[in-house]
Amino acid sequence: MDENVEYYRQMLLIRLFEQRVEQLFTEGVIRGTMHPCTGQEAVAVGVMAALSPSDYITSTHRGHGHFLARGGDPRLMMAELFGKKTGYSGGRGGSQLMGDYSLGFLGGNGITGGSIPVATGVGLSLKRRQQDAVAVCFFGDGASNQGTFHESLNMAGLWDLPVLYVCENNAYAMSTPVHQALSIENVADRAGAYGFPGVSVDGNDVSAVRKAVVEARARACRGKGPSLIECKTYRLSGHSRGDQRRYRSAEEEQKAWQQDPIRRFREKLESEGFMDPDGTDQLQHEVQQQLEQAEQFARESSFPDPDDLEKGLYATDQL
Amino acid sequence: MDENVEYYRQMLLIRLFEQRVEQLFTEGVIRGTMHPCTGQEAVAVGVMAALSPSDYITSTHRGHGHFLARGGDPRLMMAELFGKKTGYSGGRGGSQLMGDYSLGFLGGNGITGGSIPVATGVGLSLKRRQQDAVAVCFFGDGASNQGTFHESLNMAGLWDLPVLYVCENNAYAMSTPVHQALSIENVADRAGAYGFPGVSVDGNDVSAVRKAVVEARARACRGKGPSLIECKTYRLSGHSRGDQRRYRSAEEEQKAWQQDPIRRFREKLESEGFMDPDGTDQLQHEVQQQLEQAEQFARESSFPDPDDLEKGLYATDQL
Amino acid sequence: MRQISYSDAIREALTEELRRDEDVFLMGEDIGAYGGAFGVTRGLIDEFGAERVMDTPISEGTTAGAAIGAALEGRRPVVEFMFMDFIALAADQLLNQAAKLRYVFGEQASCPLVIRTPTGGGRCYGPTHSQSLEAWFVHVPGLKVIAPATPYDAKSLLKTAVRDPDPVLFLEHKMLYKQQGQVADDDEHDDCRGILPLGEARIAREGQDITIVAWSGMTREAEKAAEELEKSDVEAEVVDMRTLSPMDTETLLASVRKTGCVLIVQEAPRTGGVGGEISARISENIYEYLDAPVRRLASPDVPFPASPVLEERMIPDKNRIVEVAVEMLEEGI
Amino acid sequence: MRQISYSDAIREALTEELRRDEDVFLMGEDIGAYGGAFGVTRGLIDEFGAERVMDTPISEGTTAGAAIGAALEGRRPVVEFMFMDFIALAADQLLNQAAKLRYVFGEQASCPLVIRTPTGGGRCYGPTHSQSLEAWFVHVPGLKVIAPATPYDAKSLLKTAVRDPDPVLFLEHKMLYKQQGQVADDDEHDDCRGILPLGEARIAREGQDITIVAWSGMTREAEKAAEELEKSDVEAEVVDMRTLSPMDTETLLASVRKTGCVLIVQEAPRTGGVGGEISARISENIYEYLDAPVRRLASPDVPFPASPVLEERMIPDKNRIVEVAVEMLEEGI
Ligand SMILES: Cc1ncc(C[n+]2csc(CCOP(=O)(O)OP(=O)(O)O)c2C)c(N)n1
Ligand SMILES: Cc1ncc(C[n+]2csc(CCOP(=O)(O)OP(=O)(O)O)c2C)c(N)n1
Ligand SMILES: [Mg+2]
Ligand SMILES: [Mg+2]
Repeated sequence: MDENVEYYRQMLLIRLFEQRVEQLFTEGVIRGTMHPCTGQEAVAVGVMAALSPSDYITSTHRGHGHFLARGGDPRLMMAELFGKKTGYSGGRGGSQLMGDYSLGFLGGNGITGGSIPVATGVGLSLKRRQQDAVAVCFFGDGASNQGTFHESLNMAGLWDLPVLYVCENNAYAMSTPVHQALSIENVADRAGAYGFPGVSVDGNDVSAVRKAVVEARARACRGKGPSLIECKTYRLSGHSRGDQRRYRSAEEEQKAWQQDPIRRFREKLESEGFMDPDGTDQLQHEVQQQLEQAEQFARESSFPDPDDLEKGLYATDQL
Repeated sequence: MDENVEYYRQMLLIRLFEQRVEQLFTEGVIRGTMHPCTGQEAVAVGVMAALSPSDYITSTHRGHGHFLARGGDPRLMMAELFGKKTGYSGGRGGSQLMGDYSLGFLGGNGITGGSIPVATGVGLSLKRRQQDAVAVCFFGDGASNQGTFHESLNMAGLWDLPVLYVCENNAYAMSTPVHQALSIENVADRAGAYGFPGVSVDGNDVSAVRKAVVEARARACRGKGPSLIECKTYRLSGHSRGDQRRYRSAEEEQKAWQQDPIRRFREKLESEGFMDPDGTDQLQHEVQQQLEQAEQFARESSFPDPDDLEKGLYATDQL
Repeated sequence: MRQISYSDAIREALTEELRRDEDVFLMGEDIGAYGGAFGVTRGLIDEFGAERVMDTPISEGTTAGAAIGAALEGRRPVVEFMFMDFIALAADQLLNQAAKLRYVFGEQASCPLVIRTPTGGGRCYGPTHSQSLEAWFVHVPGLKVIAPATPYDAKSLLKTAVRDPDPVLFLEHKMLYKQQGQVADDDEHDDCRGILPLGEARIAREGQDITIVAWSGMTREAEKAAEELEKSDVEAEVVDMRTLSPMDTETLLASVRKTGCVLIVQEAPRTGGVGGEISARISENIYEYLDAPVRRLASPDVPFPASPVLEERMIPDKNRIVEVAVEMLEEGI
Repeated sequence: MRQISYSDAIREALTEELRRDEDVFLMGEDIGAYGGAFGVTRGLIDEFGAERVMDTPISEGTTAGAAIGAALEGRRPVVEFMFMDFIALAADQLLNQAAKLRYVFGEQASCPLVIRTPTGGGRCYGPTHSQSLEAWFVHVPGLKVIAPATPYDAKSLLKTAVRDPDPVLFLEHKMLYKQQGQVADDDEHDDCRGILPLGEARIAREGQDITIVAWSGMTREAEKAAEELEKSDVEAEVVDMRTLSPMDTETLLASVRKTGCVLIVQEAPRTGGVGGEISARISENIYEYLDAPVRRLASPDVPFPASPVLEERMIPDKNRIVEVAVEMLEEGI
């Protein structure tokens, strides 16, 4: 199978996962909150396509896509969302806090900008090991205004750390348009302040994203240090469940839907002959089935035992 | 009297103040710690020469020079260092925490980078008042690596705040040479990341500093927003009392003394006929007398009453 | 008096103070068009404009610091942090700047700053969106800490906080936002109508058998527990601390003197919480009045889990309060 | 055993652990050539090089976060913050990242991180260089907090901390750095020589009349007070908590059961300090053994002033401890 078809499958998986999860929230089946990455699938898939198994990833509050693209198991993710014992964090973390260290996926983060220093530290450690590995740090346009961004990029630039700072500029931080929070045009243009390259790419184009990350990764592995990669995309969904999106117009959203990375990619693949409509439908069906199984797994799993609430805080007291 | 002679007098006052204070620490007369600004006098004097009485200033741990140049009373400053009741903070603040709001001087700061947001907020407030006034924020090269620098400059750039960010790049943060902490050549080059101008000037040249600040101030008052002004200078003294300066060579220091801003300025003034050696000696004598009086005032002042220790925490409970 | 919700009460307080004093303005993430994550500031931007209802970048540390600067220049900023969990990013500015200014620089340094932020669990938001960190700030001399439990107190105390010349932390519990209750009306002719002083606890319910001490979200559970206890002829007195700093030890002690028995209910993890301070103060002052040891009911010492079954076990509730109270009374007698 | 200073003891612990385990490394401001503000790491860069004794930019938040990342990747970072006052800048990373990782992500997320930092007053360093903020971190489940009072404990507990699989805050009191005392020698054949477990309090001095509870810098004052009290035939038992989290309640209670009388001495401002937690635990558990109310001696609720006369009044000392102890014993009888 062509790798592009695999990318398409992953993007579809992410899209349908998020839609189903939003639905389950609306129905009250899942509690808490979640931040769908609808519209941003090409970033997650494009980045992961460029990485090796030895790499590390830190994610954000909007991390389901990153995790799925890195190989996260939809069943365990769904179970986590359901608050079940079989979930990635045994139900303790919920949407924002799940990870799988065996995949190098260090998890999402509830603190905007909170994972930027952590990824930087992973890079610091990797550099000393002189391995062929990088740390990849996802964060949003909004997060780029946190102090941790500055401190981290300065350290990474100073010490030539193998860290790829991947900014998903999805046009908003919650309700705040990028340019009501960012004092310059592009996040990528801030890389100059740290002495390493920054690029802006079309975040709705999986190949463009992949290419930029491949280059940055190679550079880092040659000991040349970090890169900042800004992926310009658009959050097609609300910020989190319940977001009425009063801060933007229907027209704006309609225009954005025309850039829907999944439709764009399907059209491209079909027009270039990599897929045909039957194949696409078949793929969609398979993904849907996978998600149904994931949901069933989550539904049938049991809740954690409340008596275990106090376990597992320290290594000496394992859950 | 020519304004340059006045600048010279101020620089001399700062230099001799710091030297005397260091001496008093060594003798054990003053306790705690202090950070002399020896060698950086031209920055303090050059900046203040460009300001108006309506402006606000936030200072740092190395703030005696700023305060003196803004018109701080050496007697009350000395008394504060002695921990006396007559000191600017009644003995509570010590070297790092004294200020005079009637001079717009909001005080030093014990937290590296701590005053950058505060100055930004003063600018925010001034902008709304639409007054002909700016906030001037002093900080060091080391402080420019704190997250607050980034967050503050972003906000100031975003909202076009009348704030002048004055970085005193004195080649070291404690023992750390600038380029072991800063990932690029000049702090000023970081201004581009926030969409406003940054300049590097010779911080040992009082006129160059003054000129840069005059321009930046005019720009801010025209509503054009902030500027970043990096003043390249050198801390001729140790970081704080007790610093053995093992991290740098005697040769390096000797070279730096050749750039001593006070000697340079005196030579210039004398060669241009603004001062003659007799006049300089006379000035020095006057300053020395002023400092002796300040010291006497401090010595003769009484300590704060320990019974007042718990007073003045809230407005309802005045000291 | 009108019945409105806790969040409406907060919005009313903000509205009235914004109208009353031009120097008052709001800063926070998504407080404008979005109206804040919990809708508290919804609509305010329409009346007061973006200059006085300012959306900020996601920069909690500098937002706090900028508010301090504005306050020093004579404004009265009211900052919203979206969740109290994020206040740690502003901890330095609150601890090392705001709290120390007046004590050090004297009367010239007035810092009339309010930080509003939602606290607490109960909504399955997980480890980084459920915390109640009041204990940190109660331990910072120079900050005042308010944690109201009713719409009336929320409105009245927020108005007081905005007018206070010192930095105030105003804690809003997420589970209370929809709570209905009466509030004081604004009065054109009486600027101080409905204003409450800081630092006075409230007897939420009178009783003589046991004192239950609570604040913020736990007050409601304590009141429900008291109702339940009444069925078994136990008259519990509920003391709602309201202001945690400065702390109204007098009201607290008066109640315990009467009942001789006290249970402190705290939502934050047990160790190092404000409950310990309250317990210590009672012991120190009226040890001889105690018929039973002071007890604390609190969340266990772990992060707040997201799963509903775990979160439910985590947070003290009516039933647990009743249980412990009964146990105490049985032992005490 | 050899006599060395508290700061030498810490340097020895670091040296031995750096030698023992390649994954151990140090990060901090000016810890290399300068040797740290208090000289604790002096010389280490010569033996271990700049890769393992890393000077960092002044970026406390990211330094903590980077250490967390390195720890997750399998290293054992030991961070120095120059003064504990600055830890507020890293509070978010400690509270919302380090402390929660294992509880949430499970065994896969091991974060063996040590933060070392000097605390306390006594040197006229003023409001932002004198604070003892242990109470904040004792209230954070998932962090361990150590506050040794002797060179022996400093060395032994720091070694334990470096080997601990969880994040540990290691508090060094500035006034103790020059304090001399015995330490355990390193032993090629016994890797665990002189290693102490975390979470065990120490009876610094035995006695049966009154228990004085202290930690860090206050332990010395408590011991001096006990010596003084001996002159008036009062036998005070001094309990040095050593580890504040997890807290050794057992040792504490055993002592109070014996003496029936307890004075807690805390350097941090009174309200919301760890003393409240200790007091509450005693009341809850062995109320019936108490002959007198539990009392706390602490700094008043204000920032640390710089002036020597004010700082001297601020911090509890031997004389004040003796005074209160005598008062308690007189009342108690
Ligand atoms: C420190 C902190 N501040 C605020 C929030 C609340 N919050 C969660 S996501 C978000 C917006 C983040 O914007 P961006 O970084 O652009 O990411 P996006 O949501 O667009 O993916 C905000 C404000 C948070 N979780 N943490
Ligand atoms: C948050 C914080 N970190 C560290 C320190 C300790 N410290 C005081 S001054 C200083 C160096 C500051 O360097 P720089 O900003 O270049 O100013 P300079 O001392 O050179 O004037 C350090 C590390 C501090 N006071 N606050
Ligand atoms: Mg965004
Ligand atoms: Mg410097």
